[in-house]
Amino acid sequence: MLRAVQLTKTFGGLTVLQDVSLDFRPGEVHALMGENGAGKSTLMKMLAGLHRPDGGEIQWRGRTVRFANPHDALAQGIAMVHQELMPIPDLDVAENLLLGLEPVDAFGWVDRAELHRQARHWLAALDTDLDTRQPMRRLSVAQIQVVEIAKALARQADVILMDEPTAALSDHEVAALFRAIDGLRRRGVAVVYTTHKMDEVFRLADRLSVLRDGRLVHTAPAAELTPSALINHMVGRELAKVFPPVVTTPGEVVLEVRGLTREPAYRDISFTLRRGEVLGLAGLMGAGRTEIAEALYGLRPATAGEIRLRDRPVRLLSPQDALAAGLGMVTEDRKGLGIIPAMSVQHNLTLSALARFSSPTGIDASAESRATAEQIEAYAIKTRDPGQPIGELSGGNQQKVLLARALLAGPDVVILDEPTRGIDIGAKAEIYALIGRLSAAGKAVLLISSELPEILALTHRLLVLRQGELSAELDPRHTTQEEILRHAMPR
Amino acid sequence: KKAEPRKPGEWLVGYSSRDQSAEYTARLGDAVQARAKERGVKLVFVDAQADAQKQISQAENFISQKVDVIILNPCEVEASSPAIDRARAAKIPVINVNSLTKAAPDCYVGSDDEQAGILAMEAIAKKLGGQGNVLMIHGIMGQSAQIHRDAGARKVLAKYPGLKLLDAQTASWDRAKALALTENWIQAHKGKFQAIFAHNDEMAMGALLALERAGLKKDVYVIGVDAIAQALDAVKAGRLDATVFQDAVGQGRGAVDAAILMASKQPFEKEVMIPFQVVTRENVDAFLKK
Amino acid sequence: MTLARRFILDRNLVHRFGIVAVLLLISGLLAATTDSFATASNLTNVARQVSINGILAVGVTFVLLTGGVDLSLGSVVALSGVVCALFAHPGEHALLVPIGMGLLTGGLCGLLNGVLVTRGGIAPFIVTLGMMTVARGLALILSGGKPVADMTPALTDLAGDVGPLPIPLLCFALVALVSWVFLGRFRLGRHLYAVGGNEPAARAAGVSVPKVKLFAYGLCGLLTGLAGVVLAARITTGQPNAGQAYELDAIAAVVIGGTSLSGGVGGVLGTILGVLLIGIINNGLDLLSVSSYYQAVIKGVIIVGAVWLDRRQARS
Amino acid sequence: MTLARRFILDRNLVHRFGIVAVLLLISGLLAATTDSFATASNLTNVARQVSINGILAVGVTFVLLTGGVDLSLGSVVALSGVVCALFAHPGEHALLVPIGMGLLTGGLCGLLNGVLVTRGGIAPFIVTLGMMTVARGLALILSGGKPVADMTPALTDLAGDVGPLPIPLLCFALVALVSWVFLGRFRLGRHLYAVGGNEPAARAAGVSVPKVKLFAYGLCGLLTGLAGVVLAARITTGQPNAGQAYELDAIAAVVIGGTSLSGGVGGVLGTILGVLLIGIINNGLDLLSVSSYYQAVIKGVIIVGAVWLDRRQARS
Ligand SMILES: Nc1ncnc2c1ncn2[C@@H]1O[C@H](COP(=O)(O)OP(=O)(O)OP(=O)(O)O)[C@@H](O)[C@H]1O
Ligand SMILES: Nc1ncnc2c1ncn2[C@@H]1O[C@H](COP(=O)(O)OP(=O)(O)OP(=O)(O)O)[C@@H](O)[C@H]1O
Ligand SMILES: [Mg+2]
Ligand SMILES: [Mg+2]
Repeated sequence: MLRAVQLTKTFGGLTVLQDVSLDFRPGEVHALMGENGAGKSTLMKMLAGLHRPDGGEIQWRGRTVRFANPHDALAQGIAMVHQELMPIPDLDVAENLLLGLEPVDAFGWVDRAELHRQARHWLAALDTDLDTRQPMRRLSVAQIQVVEIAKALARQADVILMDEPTAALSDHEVAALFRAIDGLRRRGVAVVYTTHKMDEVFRLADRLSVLRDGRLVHTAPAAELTPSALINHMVGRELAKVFPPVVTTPGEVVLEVRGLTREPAYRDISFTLRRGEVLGLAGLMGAGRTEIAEALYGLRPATAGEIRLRDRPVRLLSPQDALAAGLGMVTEDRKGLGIIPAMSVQHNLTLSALARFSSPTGIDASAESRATAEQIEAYAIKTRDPGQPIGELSGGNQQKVLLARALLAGPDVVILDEPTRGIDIGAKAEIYALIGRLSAAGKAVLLISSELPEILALTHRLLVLRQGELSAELDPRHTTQEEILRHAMPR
Repeated sequence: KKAEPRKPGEWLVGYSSRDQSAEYTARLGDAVQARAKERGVKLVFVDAQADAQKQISQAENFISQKVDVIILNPCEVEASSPAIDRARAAKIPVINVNSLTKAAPDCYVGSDDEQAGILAMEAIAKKLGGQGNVLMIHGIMGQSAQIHRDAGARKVLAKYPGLKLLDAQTASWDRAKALALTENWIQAHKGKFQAIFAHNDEMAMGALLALERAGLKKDVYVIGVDAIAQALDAVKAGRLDATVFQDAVGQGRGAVDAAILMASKQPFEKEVMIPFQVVTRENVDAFLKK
Repeated sequence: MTLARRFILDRNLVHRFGIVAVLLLISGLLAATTDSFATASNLTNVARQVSINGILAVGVTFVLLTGGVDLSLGSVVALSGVVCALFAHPGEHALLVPIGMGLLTGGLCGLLNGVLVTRGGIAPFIVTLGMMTVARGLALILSGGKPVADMTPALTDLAGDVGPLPIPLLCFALVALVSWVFLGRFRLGRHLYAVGGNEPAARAAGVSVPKVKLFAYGLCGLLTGLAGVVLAARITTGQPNAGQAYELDAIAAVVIGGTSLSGGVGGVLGTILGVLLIGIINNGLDLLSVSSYYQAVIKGVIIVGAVWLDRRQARS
Repeated sequence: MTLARRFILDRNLVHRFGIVAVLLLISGLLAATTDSFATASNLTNVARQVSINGILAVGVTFVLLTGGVDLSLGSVVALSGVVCALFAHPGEHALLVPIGMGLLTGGLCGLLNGVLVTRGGIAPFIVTLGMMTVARGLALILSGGKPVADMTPALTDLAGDVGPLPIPLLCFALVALVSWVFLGRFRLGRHLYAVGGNEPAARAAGVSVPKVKLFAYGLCGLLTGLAGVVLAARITTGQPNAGQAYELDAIAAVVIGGTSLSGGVGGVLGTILGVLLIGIINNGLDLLSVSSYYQAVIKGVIIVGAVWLDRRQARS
């Protein structure tokens, strides 16, 4: 019912999508796969009226259509869940969710009671229960993501484009989302779905299409593809074993946390982190993982408790303090606490390590660009040139730049909050390998992730967080996802 | 300071200044305050900051403060009139000082801005023997002083066919703007103009500086209005050719004295004219003393 | 009930108490130190004096909520006043003509601002700065640089009172009330917040951003025109040099009231408080006959101090 | 090479060509229609006249890059000028005293702005609006409302020329050059862009946001003080009411030059172009002896038009 014909898109001379033709059928979940920067979001944005095609056309129910803006697309019944979260911070949850669909009464007044009733209804459809009256800014990234999905459902569109909807979700919400999608499928809605999580694809998709470097390289019913075959199409080569073996044996304690507390998010958190050790922090959304990480990194200091680095108590009141003390972090909120969109890739990448390139005579430009070139190489960052604004990069590539930024500052302790969120498996493999190298290099890593397989495979030890309290310390070699979830589930 | 009940003889007078950040009106204000002190009058002194709307508000405030007399230093001819109407409606006598309004006050102490324009342009005509090109620097467009000084000047220009107005631009009473404007005129009309009339001394000083820096002063006659201290010094030093004196102190005293007569229900003159006078090197010393 | 809910939902009111406190404090001081402040006649004065700034402030609230700004208020007030006066000579036109022309002038200026911002994609600061000088120039051209006098009493009476209440105040009150309901209760009103809060998000959700902005600038212009008419009536002339820097007082009032210059947060209730604060400071300092030099200093300090107090307890 | 790279990295220069075009166009027209524009003496003249706005514009560029704004420029110019003049009476102090006091005054005002913005967490618009009235008041108090005259020639000569070049121009050129290098080549300069581009992210990346902002406002204040001294020297007095609305011309120049008011984008090179454009318009319209009324209209139209052209071809 929706057909892309020879769609082409170029940005600043760089062709990011070329002659892509696909059709999307009612009641079918169509998964778009591809590495970071392959063009998935770009394709979806064109279908949703955010970008104008530079070539080719879009056919809707047999007729050629041109969408001047998302409004047109929505009017036709095409809704989209965007990869980058778009909350309106000071409107409440209900107003965000039903923006543009506000129910009005006879006088044209917005009917608040009805507004909140509908909002709760759509959230319930995702098995989530939020106070719809609280302003959006209060929500955690995961909660925002849920609202964004509900927003698309509320459009009751015939086609829903979902660009990495589960990137910020933990298993509980993911399950709910899948049930919702099955519902849509039954109601004959066409779902276009992008993700970097293999298991999801095969759980959901009826049809799979693979983009590589802006071209459509393969499209087939999901049943006809094996994961390895799929990866093959995406990466264009055999992938080495995804998870590196955990080899290094932890050394002496670098970081020690005692009774860290910040109501209401978390309380009485104590643990140690050793040189060369990878410590996992698992938990459901809103459990407090990010807030603990932010406390360690000085972003939102705890109200009580002690942090000791190398046996010395430290007061970390700002990221500056943390970096100076040898603590680095990659935040979960890429857009809000990560990239500086208008700045070039180079300037973003070297921001935390500028001191190294600075002298009384200023920044050593050549040294800086050399370092940048190396990093772009090392992380296989897809960018036109180091001067390109990072805001123009694909989500995954932005994430890689941020990783490079944190590590370029050369910290001993690295906190990674959802580091592989929105990253393709190729890059994931790279990052897993990198984590391995970090621990081998004697760095201490605190890994927060909602992807349990990842946490299980990469960590030496595993802490589980339940509603802001440590509920268990597990040995990843002798535990299961089920056990982790049992400790994570609120009771 | 909880206002104590007014003793007979100690009158409460409201004064609304046009703009205390302009030198002439600031001096007028000082004179009013000084005189009020001398005569033991309590003064409510406010500044309309060149906004007629604000001035009306201040008249309204005076009324609710139950002052005995209002002295108005009007911002505008028409726009300040409602202030007077309001006061009279409240049976409070009003004195205009320094400039006129459409609505007639009970008493006027001051001078006629048109006269300033006439005197200045006449001085130029005399100096140039009725032959030559003149440039005029306006105050803020639309303000009564600018309008009337312009009108006066043009009356004289009409009388002398040989006297040509080469160009007229505003410098908004501002010295720096007048300086830049004159610099540009020097570029555009170099050697083609023999006199500059600036609507106030601030701008005259600006023009003077531009001419001096271009080494052209000797060829150009410059005259301003107000006789502010610096202008008088410049005249004395033979830098500025002339300025038109208006008597801030005289106006201030006159206004306060009239106010007291009114308040004490004694007879008073309905119009105290304090004429402008042209100040040149010859008579400047007399004014420097004031 | 609905009223109560509005208060809760007007997000900024929850932490406007800082301003309220300052407002009460200052009023208290003035009532104690002067015998004229707390009189009925003076309070009517204050009401009358805040009306024009109030109408402007409410208008520009809409623009600021979208994350824009309007620097042309003062000049457009002058222009609309002049146009109004030109049509207000006795016995020439029906009363509605000068009023209508004044509003129309303001509205058109506002719409032009809106078009240049949306279609032209030019920063509001630049667009409205341009309009500021252009409108001033037009006011001078149309009036020949001289005040346009001789307005029919029918119009100038509009600056008077009905019963105890000044008509300008009634205009302000009506404008404020309608705007308040509109912003809180109507879709377009909510969309203003959405656009100001996160423009791409609003666009992605199918909100027509240009329409919303055009509306905001147009309405602001219309209200500026109204302010121009009220001013002309009050000073019984179309004054081409009137309204100098009025935009600053108006925007200050809005920001004091808690509306963010980056848009998306705030509302009319806060704006009213801001307008009152500025109005009472001006009135009080004149009553105390504080030298205008010190007035400037005091006024600046109070405004910054008030906002500081307000934000501080808003954070805590 | 480094230069080339700087040009590339100075993101705004890439699409400043629109302004350059307008600049050349207007200059061409003026050269053709007047015989005085293209003369050496007039160009020196323009240079002299743009210097003060130029220094202010460069200063406020730093503030705008952090996403802030400074409305107090004009008043602080007046205040610094008055202070400078008070210390400049012949034979009282060494030449450096009045200059130093002028700079100090400006710098302190700027720092105070910075402190209120960072520690106080008050919107820059309000802080600097407050400073605008406070500084104006102080200037009037210190000068008693009358120009502070009788300045030593040693100081007023600083408005003169060395060889063919006006000293004010040299100040402007030096300030611009240093700022340009600083923004492009130094860590703190880079941090300014980061803070303006995404403040929370900059903080998370280890940038000390308060330090950066304090620096920006302080430096802007210092340069404003310099402008005040230059102005006082030029008009040979400390004028308490000088500098009215200078902030608007300065900010306009910066925005015309492509620096975004929301911060993070722009730079000094664009600002210089903006300053030149405004200066040449003012000069040209006087040379053509266009009526003041129409000057306002034309100026507004050209500025908006220039930015529109510029942004349009920047998009394409
Ligand atoms: N606005 C833009 N301007 C310039 N280039 C862009 C813009 N948006 C995307 N690109 C480029 O287009 C390419 C495809 O981006 P896109 O976001 O579609 O990738 P993607 O498949 O969604 O990757 P990911 O899985 O990381 O989200 C990338 O190389 C990106 O740099
Ligand atoms: N900026 C914020 N302001 C107020 N509350 C917040 C904020 N961010 C998170 N919270 C709340 O703090 C709690 C912990 O949030 P946090 O983001 O740390 O959860 P988490 O364990 O990191 O889960 P995830 O990272 O998957 O969202 C949640 O209740 C969340 O709503
Ligand atoms: Mg994507
Ligand atoms: Mg988290």
